Amino acid sequence: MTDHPILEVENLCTTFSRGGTALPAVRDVSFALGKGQVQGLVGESGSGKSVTLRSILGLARHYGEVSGSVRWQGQELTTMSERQLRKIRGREIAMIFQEPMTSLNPLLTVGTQIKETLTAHTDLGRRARRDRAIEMLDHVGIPAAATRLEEYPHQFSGGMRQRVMIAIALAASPKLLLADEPTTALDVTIQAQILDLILKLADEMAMGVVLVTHDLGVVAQTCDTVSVMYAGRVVEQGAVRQVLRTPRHPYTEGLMRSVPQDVPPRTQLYSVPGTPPSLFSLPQGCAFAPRCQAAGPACQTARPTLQDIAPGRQTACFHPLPATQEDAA
Amino acid sequence: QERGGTMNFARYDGSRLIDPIYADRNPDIWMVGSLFDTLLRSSDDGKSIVGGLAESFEVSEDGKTVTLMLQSGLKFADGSALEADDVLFSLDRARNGDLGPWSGMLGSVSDVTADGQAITVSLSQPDPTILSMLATFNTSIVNKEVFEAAEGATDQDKSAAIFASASAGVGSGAFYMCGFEQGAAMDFCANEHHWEMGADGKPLPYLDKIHFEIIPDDATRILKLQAGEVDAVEFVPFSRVAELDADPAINMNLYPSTRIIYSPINTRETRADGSANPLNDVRVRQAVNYATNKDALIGLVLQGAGQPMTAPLMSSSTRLASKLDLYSYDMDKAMALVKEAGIEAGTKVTLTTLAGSSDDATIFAALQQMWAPLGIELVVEQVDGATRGAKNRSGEFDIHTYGWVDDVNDPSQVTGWLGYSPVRNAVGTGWESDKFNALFEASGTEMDQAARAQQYADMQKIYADAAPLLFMYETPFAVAVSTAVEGYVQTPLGANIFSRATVSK
Amino acid sequence: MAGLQYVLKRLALMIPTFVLVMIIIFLLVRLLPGDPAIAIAGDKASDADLAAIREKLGLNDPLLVQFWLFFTNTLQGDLGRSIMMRTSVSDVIIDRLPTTGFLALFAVSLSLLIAGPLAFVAALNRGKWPDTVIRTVFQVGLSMPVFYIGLILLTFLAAKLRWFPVGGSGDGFWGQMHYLFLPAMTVALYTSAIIMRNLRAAIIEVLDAEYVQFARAKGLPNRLILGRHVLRNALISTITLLGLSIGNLMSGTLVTETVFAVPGLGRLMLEAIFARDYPLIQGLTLTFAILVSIVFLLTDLFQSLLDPRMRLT
Amino acid sequence: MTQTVMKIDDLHLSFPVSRSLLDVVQRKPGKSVNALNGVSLELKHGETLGVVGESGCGKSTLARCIVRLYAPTSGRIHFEDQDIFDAEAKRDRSYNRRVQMMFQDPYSSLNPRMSTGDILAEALRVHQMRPEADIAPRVAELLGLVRLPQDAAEKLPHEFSGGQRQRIAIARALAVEPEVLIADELVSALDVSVQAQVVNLLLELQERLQLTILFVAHDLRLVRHVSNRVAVIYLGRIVEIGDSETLFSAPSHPYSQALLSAAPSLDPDDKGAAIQLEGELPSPLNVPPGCPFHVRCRHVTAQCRTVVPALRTLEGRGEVACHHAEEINQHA
Amino acid sequence: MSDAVVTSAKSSDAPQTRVQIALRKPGFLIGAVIIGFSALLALFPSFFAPYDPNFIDYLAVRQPPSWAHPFGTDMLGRDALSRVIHAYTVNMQMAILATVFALTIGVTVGALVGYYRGVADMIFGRVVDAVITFPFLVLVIAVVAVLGPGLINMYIAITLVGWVYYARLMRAEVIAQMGNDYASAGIVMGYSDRRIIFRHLLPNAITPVIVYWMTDMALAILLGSSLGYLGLGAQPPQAEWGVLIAEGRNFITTAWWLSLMPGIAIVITGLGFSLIGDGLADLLRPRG
Ligand SMILES: Nc1ncnc2c1ncn2[C@@H]1O[C@H](COP(=O)(O)OP(=O)(O)OP(=O)(O)O)[C@@H](O)[C@H]1O
Ligand SMILES: Nc1ncnc2c1ncn2[C@@H]1O[C@H](COP(=O)(O)OP(=O)(O)OP(=O)(O)O)[C@@H](O)[C@H]1O
Ligand SMILES: [Mg+2]
Ligand SMILES: [Mg+2]
Ligand code: NI
Repeated sequence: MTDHPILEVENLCTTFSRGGTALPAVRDVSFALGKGQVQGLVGESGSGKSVTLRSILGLARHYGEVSGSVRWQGQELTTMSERQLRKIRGREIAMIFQEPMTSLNPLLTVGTQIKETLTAHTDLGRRARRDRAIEMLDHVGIPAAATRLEEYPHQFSGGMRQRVMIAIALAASPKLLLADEPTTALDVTIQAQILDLILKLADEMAMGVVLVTHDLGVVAQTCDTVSVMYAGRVVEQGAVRQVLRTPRHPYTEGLMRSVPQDVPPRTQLYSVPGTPPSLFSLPQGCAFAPRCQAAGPACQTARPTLQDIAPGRQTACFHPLPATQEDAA
Repeated sequence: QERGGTMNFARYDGSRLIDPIYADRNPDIWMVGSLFDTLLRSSDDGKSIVGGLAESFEVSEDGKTVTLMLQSGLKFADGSALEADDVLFSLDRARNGDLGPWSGMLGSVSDVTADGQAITVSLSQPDPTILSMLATFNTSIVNKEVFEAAEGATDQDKSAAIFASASAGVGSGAFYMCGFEQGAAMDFCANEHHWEMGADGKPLPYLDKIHFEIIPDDATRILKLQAGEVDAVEFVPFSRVAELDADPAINMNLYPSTRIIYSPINTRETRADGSANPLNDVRVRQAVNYATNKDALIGLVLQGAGQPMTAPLMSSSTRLASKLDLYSYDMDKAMALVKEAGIEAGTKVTLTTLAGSSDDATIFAALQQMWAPLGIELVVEQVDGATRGAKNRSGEFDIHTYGWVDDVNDPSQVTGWLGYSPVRNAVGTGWESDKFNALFEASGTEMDQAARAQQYADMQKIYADAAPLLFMYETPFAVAVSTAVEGYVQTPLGANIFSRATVSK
Repeated sequence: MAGLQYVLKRLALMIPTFVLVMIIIFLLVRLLPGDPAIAIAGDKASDADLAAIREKLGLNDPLLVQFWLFFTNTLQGDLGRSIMMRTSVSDVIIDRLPTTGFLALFAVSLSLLIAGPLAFVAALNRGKWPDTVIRTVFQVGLSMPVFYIGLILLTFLAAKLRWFPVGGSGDGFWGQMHYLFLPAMTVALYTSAIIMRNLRAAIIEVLDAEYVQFARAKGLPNRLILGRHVLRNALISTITLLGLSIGNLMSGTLVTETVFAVPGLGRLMLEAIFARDYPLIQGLTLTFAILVSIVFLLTDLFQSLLDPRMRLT
Repeated sequence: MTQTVMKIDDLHLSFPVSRSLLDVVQRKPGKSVNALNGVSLELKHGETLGVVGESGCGKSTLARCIVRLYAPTSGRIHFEDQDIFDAEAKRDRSYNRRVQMMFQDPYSSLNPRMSTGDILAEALRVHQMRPEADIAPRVAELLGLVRLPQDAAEKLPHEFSGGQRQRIAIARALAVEPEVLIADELVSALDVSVQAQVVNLLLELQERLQLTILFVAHDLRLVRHVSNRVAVIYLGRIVEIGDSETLFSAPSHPYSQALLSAAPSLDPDDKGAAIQLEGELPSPLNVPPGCPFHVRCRHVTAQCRTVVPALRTLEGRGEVACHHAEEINQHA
Repeated sequence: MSDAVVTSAKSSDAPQTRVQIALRKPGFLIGAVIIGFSALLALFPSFFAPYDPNFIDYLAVRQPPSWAHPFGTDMLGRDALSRVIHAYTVNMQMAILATVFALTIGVTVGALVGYYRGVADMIFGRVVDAVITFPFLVLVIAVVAVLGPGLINMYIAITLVGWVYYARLMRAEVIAQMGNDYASAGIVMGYSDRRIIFRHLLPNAITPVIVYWMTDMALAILLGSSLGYLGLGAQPPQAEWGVLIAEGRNFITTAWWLSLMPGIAIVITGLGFSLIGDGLADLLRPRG
């Protein structure tokens, strides 16, 4: 990579407390992202993907403990005051939430919700804000944008709401987009439209994107790099092609194999044995050890850290799977 | 005498219709005298009859004619003349059986005629009460012209219309009504044309205006006086009398009254539900009367501001009242009587009380404890006024609390009410004595004062022995006024007299 | 027009409710022990007098006939004559309505003024001491009998400190404000406790809502987040509650008006019940029912104004 | 795989949108959501029929009709030649025993206040599947069948993960020894690896117990993996139905084609093949006339706008409801 | 078999029982202590009360608090403390008897109506409207007046009116619960309606009703007190807080202890019920 990264996340930890016990939702997550780069974040439900995004933007501190460092173009976000953060949120870093149905205020028109971002972050006049809002809706493919500005979220379908959120997120031309499963609620045909849109915009505006999903297909089709999370930790990260083709962490491999692809129909599928651990009682060693066939005694007691195993490729495992030719290349 | 000013008066209940013949509730009756005049009046001590609108009066030898002479130059509050015509109209109205509830009190009147200022009332039979009747609110004189000109088809409608209009004209009393808000407030303004003169030689009243406010809650009413928002408060609970008496800014007045508090006892053989009635036995009734420590009751309920009943049928301030030793507390006698009557321990007797009345609650609690040694287990039944009235009529009670204030300055009204069985079964007790009834009927035409007094003495003796009531106590009217107020009185009959009242500023 | 249609629909639904209200109160009133004739003529009246009065009032007719008369007359706007007031029921009610209306509105406004800001403080400090203090204080307000609160306020603020008049209703807007402050406060102490509870819960819920997080993520100023996003949404459920508690508020005025000597409908209702004034009880009940229904309608309309999802199309 | 167990015939179902009283008085026609617009299907003994389609196309509605949770507006469902909506058949609870359904949401489909053991025992008791004494062993057996540890019987649903809950739901369905299983997005809420576990279990049980399964899902890969035959639904209509392998390797209906091509490939280099669809899914409140897909179809002609295409057999393929199926597939 | 080892989810986070969790909340604990102690006072008033609450001493009326009479004596010379304690029996009884039948009826009707909807629901809707458009107190007063004053009749009156509020709440909650698939699952399993309503829906829907019940108990005491003030509730000489306050209110300046002490008792008990209610809301919520 030649560019200097715009976002550097280092040892990000977020802990919630529930009923007196600490809940380590995110542990030591580190990654960096360059201009116009699309970084994927995968992992099963509850592995801490959404919390990672919210911690980056300083939203998680309202209900949890955040530590570590998030540097946005050199500025440290974790220690920044709420007031200063407000200048960055929406203007430089925008976020799309996972749930399109509940993330828009049901009482305000779509227009108002787009325009309030513009009011907060630009010095556009009244008319200009309206024009910009129409332009954004057009951009995300909502027909008859001018009239739809006056409508309320409940008059939009799920897919359209998701697009409205994208319009809001992109309204102030941010340099980084945090997209939390922007397509899970949608159908495949609509999903394709939206991913296309995000990619196009990332390209045009040289915008960095962190894309959370648990659909490996989506990662394969959209991301440049990917991090795989398990129980709040990144277990493997690197370029998409390498990670998906030759996973080095047993969990990544298990995920890839679970997908019913290239297996004879109606035969037994591979599945990672066991169930994900509860965050309340993580095993002492590697969190994946109880489910791992390759686990040795070391895995039960010590926790592997994320190690460089190849240029731009890291994994957290004492017994990584063997590399193949292609990977080394 | 200082003239002018407004007196603010807090009442416990409001007037609904102040008309001589339709006034039937005390808050109405007691205000009639301020707006209307009668031909005659009770003297200040209440013992004799003096002139009112009529400057002189005379009863014929045979007792069947009353001749009265109207004062000259009388005017109604609107300035129009008060003439014999108005008197005839008013008296005819008062004795019209189709109209008000009081017409029966003038049952003996057969005709009323006028000759100039002279009014002749002819009677079908001698009536010892007739002069008192002509001094009673229901024979007040109303303005015929104004009345007939009022809107409405019936007499009642006209009366209501006049009342609602709140204007001068219909009466000749010291005040006329100049403002009315149903159930909330009422204003009386001075009648400049009033005939009675004050100490300064000018017409009464001294006040310009009285403003009445209705505040049903006792505590609030008193707070209003303490806060200086009103000048006078009626119906002060006796439990507060001592406290207000101690307040230097307040004069606590206890006006003598004809009010008695008693409890009718159901004397019927069986109760309404068919079971045997222990109170049917006169000994039991006497026993409970003996077992009731009236002084203690007076101490608890009235904080001492009252006295035990001494005349069985009336308050001691009523004319012809006897002064008896009416069942003073004597537990031994009471025990002996119940024993004799064979009352078993645990006999249940119900006391019906007025819901929400703390006096009644106190009476009940006290009686329960007092009667327990007799083997009587007193239980309570709380009802509201309307239900209590219905129960009294139907006889569905054992004992219930009741009270009385005379409307007429004569013992016949209360005696008829309490003892004469053709009138409502002797306050609903079902008690009936032929001897008593005969005496009462005879006294109705007895013109000889001494003979009549004897009849009353006899009736009271009979009644006291039969004890159809739990005889309790007499209470004064408790009115607290600010020290600025002088000259206000409440008569033993309850009437509020404002004509000589003043408020210093 | 959708709005009009909605109103019409609500009005249509109110018809069976009113008929039911009329049946209930008609029967209830007639089941009351005690005879209105005695209430009119007094304990001293003779039995013959009572019979005549009953006949005149039509109390001897079969119930069905009486009900039909009541029903048809009511439809024609004739509520009959009050037995104890001797005037038309509608006149009496119209006379008293403004006072009670003012008291109710005043009480509601006070409740909102008290509960609103405090609910915000409590919700934003959830679980911390301001929250605990506020909730406990309101809980005390919720558990005090109305007549007792009233009396304490009267004794200390009115009689002792003389800040407010002890009783009555005052004239003109400011006069009413002055006179009715304590009674309104008494009612408001209770209602505001209920509103506070609900609003606090609603705000807490809304603060956790995704769209509020999203508003934060948009970098909006705090004031805009709390005002535009949080408050409006939290108000929706609170408004329903406010509408529902209007019935309770009316109950509150019953006792409050008696304690504070306010000549309003609540006190009149108590008097009417005790005087067995059938037409007046019926008229007042209908008035209450209409008032409450209007409030329901208004809260619904207001809600649909606030909440586009409720607007029928 | 020849005997037809269930036959669905021209099933229509519309949910009335709640009408105001005024509308009723004015006799305005009520609006309705047309969730099913003439679905005909046959379920063969022992097969797995996959049902795919976009969200809101009526998949769940169809499933719920089959288990009599919804009554259709018109059309019939025959189970072993018995119309299940017959008044008489409705009283017969054995249908509810023989045809079981499992729901999408693992969190709400189990009563949160009943332990797993109670849930299973209740099913056994109500249908008197076993004498009272044998109920406990049978519960244990069922838990084993779906590979839950024995101590699971005492636990409440919230103590289980999503995948385990779905297995409890499967166990509950199996408790009453049904013949047909309706799986409405049984695994959609689960993660891929857990998905695989549950699907494996289902496949295995089907083999063992000779179950007939209707498998509703929107994950095309998964449907392809488990189904013998697949039906593609669009706006409450079946637009294509046929053998799973054939349909997935060569979809015939333009909508099926778009659907399959939109599924992102796992191979990062396999980009850009997706057929882009124009426009939004029309609302079931007002289904367009003619072919429901015509507003988004690239091959639309005048005929498509007016005439509803019938489902017809295409040579070498399954059945397709498209006027232009032949031409489209020639070029393909 | 690749998925042979399936362990149940680790549940080491839930060794605590619900009660333990609830007791950790200070609010609930305080509430439980208050109500527990109140119940003791209610059950054994004579054990705690120093005097006979109804014994009248003409000679010792309205005495200020002293060691002999910690709350003073009332206007009949009765010991105020003993009366406040004996009132616990009536007032706690009020809290329960005035609400428990309304609760039972309301829950049953609400559950049935919520489950079946249809015509019954329409009629129910009108009844609810009619009842809530009445001021609650008016209706209760009217019913008490019809039946005659007294505690039993007061309970009947409050029940006649109060069940509607429970039913409304229950109906809404049952309808909400019907949105959960476990209700549909019951139908699909071929269970009888009765089983689905009472075994499945009811236990899940009842939590808010129970919480409301707790506040309603506090309200019942208040309502009973208001009725006592109007003379429609407890009958003398039975001590009851509302009556005690009403009796004492005339002496608020001269013998303040007469109304203050029962006032404090009402507030504390009301507080206790609400605190328990808040705690129960957490306690009864199904987890996960
Ligand atoms: N506000 C919160 N308070 C307490 N715990 C939380 C909170 N938000 C999330 N968690 C917990 O943190 C963990 C990680 O949650 P997160 O939402 O990041 O998962 P995710 O990877 O986004 O999953 P999904 O794919 O389901 O969206 C979960 O166990 C979740 O229960
Ligand atoms: N009970 C109902 N009342 C009204 N409309 C309903 C009801 N159930 C479903 N619908 C509507 O019917 C249509 C079909 O719904 P259905 O749930 O069958 O879709 P689906 O294909 O299962 O979608 P998904 O993939 O999201 O589960 C939708 O428009 C839905 O809104
Ligand atoms: Mg997430
Ligand atoms: Mg579905
Ligand atoms: Ni670099």
